[in-house]
Amino acid sequence: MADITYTISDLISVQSDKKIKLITLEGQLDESNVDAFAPKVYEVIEALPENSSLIIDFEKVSYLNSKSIGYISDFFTQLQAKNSKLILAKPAANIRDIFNVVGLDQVISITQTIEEAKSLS
Amino acid sequence: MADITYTISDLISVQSDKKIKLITLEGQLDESNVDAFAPKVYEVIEALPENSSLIIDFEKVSYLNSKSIGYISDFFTQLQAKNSKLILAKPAANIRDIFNVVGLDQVISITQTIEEAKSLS
Amino acid sequence: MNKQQTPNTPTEIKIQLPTNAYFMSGIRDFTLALIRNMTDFSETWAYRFQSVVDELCNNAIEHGSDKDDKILITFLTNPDQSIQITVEDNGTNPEAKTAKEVLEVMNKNKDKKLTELGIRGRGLAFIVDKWTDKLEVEDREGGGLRVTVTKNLHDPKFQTEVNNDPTHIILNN
Amino acid sequence: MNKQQTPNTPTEIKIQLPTNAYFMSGIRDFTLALIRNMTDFSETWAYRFQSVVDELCNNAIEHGSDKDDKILITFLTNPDQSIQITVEDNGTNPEAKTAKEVLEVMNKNKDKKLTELGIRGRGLAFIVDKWTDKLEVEDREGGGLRVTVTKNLHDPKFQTEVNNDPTHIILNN
Ligand SMILES: Nc1ncnc2c1ncn2[C@@H]1O[C@H](COP(=O)(O)OP(=O)(O)O)[C@@H](O)[C@H]1O
Ligand SMILES: Nc1ncnc2c1ncn2[C@@H]1O[C@H](COP(=O)(O)OP(=O)(O)O)[C@@H](O)[C@H]1O
Repeated sequence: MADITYTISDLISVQSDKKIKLITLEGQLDESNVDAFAPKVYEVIEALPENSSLIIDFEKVSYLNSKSIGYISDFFTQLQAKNSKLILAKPAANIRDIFNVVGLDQVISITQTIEEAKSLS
Repeated sequence: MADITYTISDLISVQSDKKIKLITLEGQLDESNVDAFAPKVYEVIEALPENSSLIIDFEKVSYLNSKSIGYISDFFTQLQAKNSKLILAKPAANIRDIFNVVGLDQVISITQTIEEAKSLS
Repeated sequence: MNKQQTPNTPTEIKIQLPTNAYFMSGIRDFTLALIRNMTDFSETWAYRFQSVVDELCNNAIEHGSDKDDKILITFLTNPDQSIQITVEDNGTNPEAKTAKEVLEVMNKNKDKKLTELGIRGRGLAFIVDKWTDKLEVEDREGGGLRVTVTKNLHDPKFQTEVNNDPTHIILNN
Repeated sequence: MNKQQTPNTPTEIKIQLPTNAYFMSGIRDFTLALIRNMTDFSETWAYRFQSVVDELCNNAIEHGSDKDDKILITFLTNPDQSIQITVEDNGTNPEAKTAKEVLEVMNKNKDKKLTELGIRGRGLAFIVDKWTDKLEVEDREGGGLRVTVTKNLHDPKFQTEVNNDPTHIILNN
């Protein structure tokens, strides 16, 4: 089974009224674990107030499958409905390649750094 | 095919008359490459004067097979015939495990650091 | 051909796997090592094939098979020319589709925008099809599907990123 | 058993491989991932099986096979209990030995000191035999050898290092 570990933290925002959550991932997201993982993100999204941002740090993700892309795209839709943003930060070259081939980069912000992600929040 | 890269350098010895060669390895040694690699070490051994030392740095070796153990044991025999020493430095846990199971640690010096290897030279 | 040399004839590797997504991380690792080690495809393509194999196997396991079944993966490499990957299932899943139906679903999904799809439906249309030159879906005689994908090394799409991977240096001094 | 869950029934994976040492780095990666992902064996044992599989396959390729032949590797895991690995060759190498001869060579080598052996002869006696609980060598009906090794999870030798690998944490918060 593929392993995925995640850490959820709050980022300090310059605009004091804006909530920024950061989810840092490490491992692989595949058919064996993504359905167990996704609800954790939905919980975070649910608890967020309107006008928030969710940054997901992909730096230590070495694989993700098409269903994970489906979930990410759904996270985006759910956040949009809350006037909130989704930013995908620091994907490695192979992960970025997957984001691009499915066209995720056309719809969702992808950044090289967490700072950049914060500035888009 | 497994990849192995190596670098050969000279170490400064406290005893000025003693030659210490260091071979730093990176990669895997298996059936697909060890027969091509071993002659490079034999060349180094051949060129060494009596009373020298050869340190092989295994830190970045992630795999080696039983034939590689055969060669290492033969390097040891050839160096002994020249009153010279062989020291195996910095093996990772899995490589150290292989050295131990075949009994290499009973015969050849294995060290945690290059400094320690030099002090045994 | 010596047993230590780069194979210069077509070589075939077959893997028979229980229908459990649990094993796919091992298959992905194997695929990565295989492409890196036995073909001239670049690192980028090694990762892409990892995705292609994972998507095809997950489909065969999830859509094509019952829970205690097996699937068969075949890698066929033509050095300097192409790699072909075939994934076969037995169609033991009561809801398994025919080749024609699968191709229809895929073609329909191809026309959709990313956010028009739900969680599913991106594997074939958005990944497998885009990263291969040829995609064939056939009904197997005994039941189930055979999905075969081929990628040519000397494809125009590929030329832009031929082997610029600097980590594969062998026996350099 | 759900298709995403840890298999709790015996599972079998078969890999058919051309007789070329070139592919073994991929098989080693696969073995490592397999042991890590589908068994309760520790990281130490994952690496040990990597060696066991590599040595058995190299023997089948080099000693048991001609150059354009295939070998068959079978992994059989009994969750929480054991792993069994079988490597079969067709004995197409003109100098291929019988099961009896191989066991004789191995037992002779076992009694030798490390430096009494040449470059070769350590695979079975010094690695495979020491890292498995059971080693069987049989002549196959159609020619060639079948070498089967078994390692039990609940072996006294193993107890000292049960799963202390901290990197395998799943979904922790
Ligand atoms: N091996 C297969 N056997 C039966 N049906 C399949 C197979 N592969 C794909 N399909 C069908 O084709 C559809 C599209 O597959 P895909 O694009 O990979 O998306 P997903 O698997 O996420 O649904 C699947 O939903 C399934 O109905
Ligand atoms: N699959 C096989 N087919 C034929 N002979 C074999 C096979 N495996 C091992 N042998 C014989 O047993 C001997 C001992 O094998 P091993 O201990 O692995 O050492 P090595 O392969 O380094 O010689 C080999 O030299 C070979 O003669």
